[in-house]
Amino acid sequence: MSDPATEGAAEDPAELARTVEALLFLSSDPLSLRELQDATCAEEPALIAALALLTEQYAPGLRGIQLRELAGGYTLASDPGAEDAARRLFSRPRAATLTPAQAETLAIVAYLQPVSRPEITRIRGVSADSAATTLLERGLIEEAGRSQFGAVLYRTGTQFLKLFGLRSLDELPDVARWDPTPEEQSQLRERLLRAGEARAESGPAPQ
Amino acid sequence: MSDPATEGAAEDPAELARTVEALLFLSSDPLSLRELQDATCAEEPALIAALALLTEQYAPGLRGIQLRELAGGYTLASDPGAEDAARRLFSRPRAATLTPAQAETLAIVAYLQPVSRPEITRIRGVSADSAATTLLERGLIEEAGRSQFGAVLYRTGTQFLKLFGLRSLDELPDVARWDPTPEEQSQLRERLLRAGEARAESGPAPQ
Amino acid sequence: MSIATLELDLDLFSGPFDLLLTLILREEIDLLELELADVVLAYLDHLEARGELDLETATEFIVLVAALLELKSRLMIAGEDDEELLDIEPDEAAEELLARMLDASRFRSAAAYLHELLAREHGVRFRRAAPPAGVLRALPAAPEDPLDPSILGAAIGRLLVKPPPVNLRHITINRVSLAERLAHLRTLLARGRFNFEDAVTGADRMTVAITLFALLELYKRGEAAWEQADNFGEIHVHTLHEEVGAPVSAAVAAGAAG
Repeated sequence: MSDPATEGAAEDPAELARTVEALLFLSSDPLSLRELQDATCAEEPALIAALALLTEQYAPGLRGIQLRELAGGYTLASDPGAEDAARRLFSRPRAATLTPAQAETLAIVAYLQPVSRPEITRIRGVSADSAATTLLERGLIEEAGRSQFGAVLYRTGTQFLKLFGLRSLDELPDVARWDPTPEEQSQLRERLLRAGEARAESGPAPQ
Repeated sequence: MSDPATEGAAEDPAELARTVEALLFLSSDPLSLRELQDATCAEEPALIAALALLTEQYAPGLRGIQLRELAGGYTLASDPGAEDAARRLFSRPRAATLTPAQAETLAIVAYLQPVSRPEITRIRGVSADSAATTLLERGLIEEAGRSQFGAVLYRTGTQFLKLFGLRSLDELPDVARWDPTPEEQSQLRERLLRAGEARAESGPAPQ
Repeated sequence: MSIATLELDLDLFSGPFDLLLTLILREEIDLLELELADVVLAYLDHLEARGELDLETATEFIVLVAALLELKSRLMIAGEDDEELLDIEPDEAAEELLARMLDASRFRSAAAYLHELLAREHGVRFRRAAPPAGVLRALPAAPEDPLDPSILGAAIGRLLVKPPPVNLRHITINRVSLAERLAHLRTLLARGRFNFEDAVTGADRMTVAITLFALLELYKRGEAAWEQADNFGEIHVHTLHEEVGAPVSAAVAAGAAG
């Protein structure tokens, strides 16, 4: 596994940086420090130095490729400046656009994971079936076992963090941030009450 | 598509080089001069200058990624010097599971190979892009040329037999065991396509 | 199967479960007149005929029936001829409903935030390619725990299943079909937006219901959404997805019309 040649190589920061660059190029998933260490057989400080060197080489504006820290690891990605050309070449837009139903379902999974489909339905008030299926299909959510009642549970996966530019789920803001203001709440309450009264007046209750 | 801004940008050799670099990075196949020209909307001399610039930046020994000129055009590839590390990276133990979408896609490839991506989509009734790409990355399927209509064809890859502990494709289980309508005579491929299209029609929307 | 397609044959209604829900929400069917016990019995019959319990479907069913029961009990109390109850009930009901709406609104905002994140990443693409052949060939012979190849055969078996033909005749008496209503809505959508009322001018109740069902279907597929400024107000329907939109929809509409 770790023959002397490799060990020696790992000592040269420039060479280690080249190896790390090659690994990042080959891997479609972000690579954690740990994974890079296992693959390169390098010590952590050497690896950190190599990553610092790469970060310089990939400084914004220099290259058509970016070095990003995403989903708990490092990964290479194209520079957005090339998007027009990329769209012409691949004749399709970047994969992820979300319908409102998909975005809501994804938000519920991201914040409440693991969460079951009936729970998502209850929160949204409408069925989440086709949205969840599409998100699964696109790898944005994945199955995470079953609830005690046997319903499939969902969580977000690496693909979600990657596409949304997040290092980890901790970067998502606290959901309480979107609580309506007290004024908004009381407005809503009034509207509900008015609707309830309208119904009570207009609907002669059937026996 | 080709607004003045893009055209102007294409004049700057460094910027054009960055765009070309991004395209080469994203494409798993070599890109011809013609394809690069169509995608970047640049003139051929400008493009050749950009490629010369990239060739300098990717001069041997500088990077962990190489720029290669092949018969089919230009491509980026990892430096062979990183092969040991790459082997260690890819042989790290990973969960040997398949999502339902991946299992379906892999089954279609295994039983019908060679099979094209559009055929897989028709059979499944939903896009198979994400699943197929993941299977490619895991070496479970590989490209097997192009159909007469130019679509990529897939067959099972080097890792397929390993994952299922099979010695050869002949050991794939007989589908008859799971066949819901064994009395039907036509070929498996025809029947899968018909069933897939029937499912697509029963959901009224275009995919 | 999904609980949505559970076939019901009740005194008040016969057709699939999700159409029943739609009609109740639209107040075309009075929930107070509906025997929920019959719905539960129909589901139990279905379970017995099927011989197995699909837990996910069962959970979904219980959630939906519980929601209907809750709604119905609320209606029954509010309907009592009692001034005091009338004063109090809407209040409490509103509080409860408010809590739910807040929950939903939180996640709608979170969804909007996810859209922002995604927009910020616009143009960032990742390389997705197979590892070099040399690396793949060198990988270890087999995982310690190989997968069972029968999952492949079973997957093919599932893919060979044809869906049962969609049949809404028993509720539409052949005058109006979901496909036709879908085509109708898509034609209207080609303009970008329209009023739901305009889509059902002069139509009978069943056509209205099927049209609403078709609208839900379009929403589910991400083709359309709607806004309703006030409760019981006008419903403005608009197109959602340019990509899925015009050309294909127009083709479908033309096909259905011909």
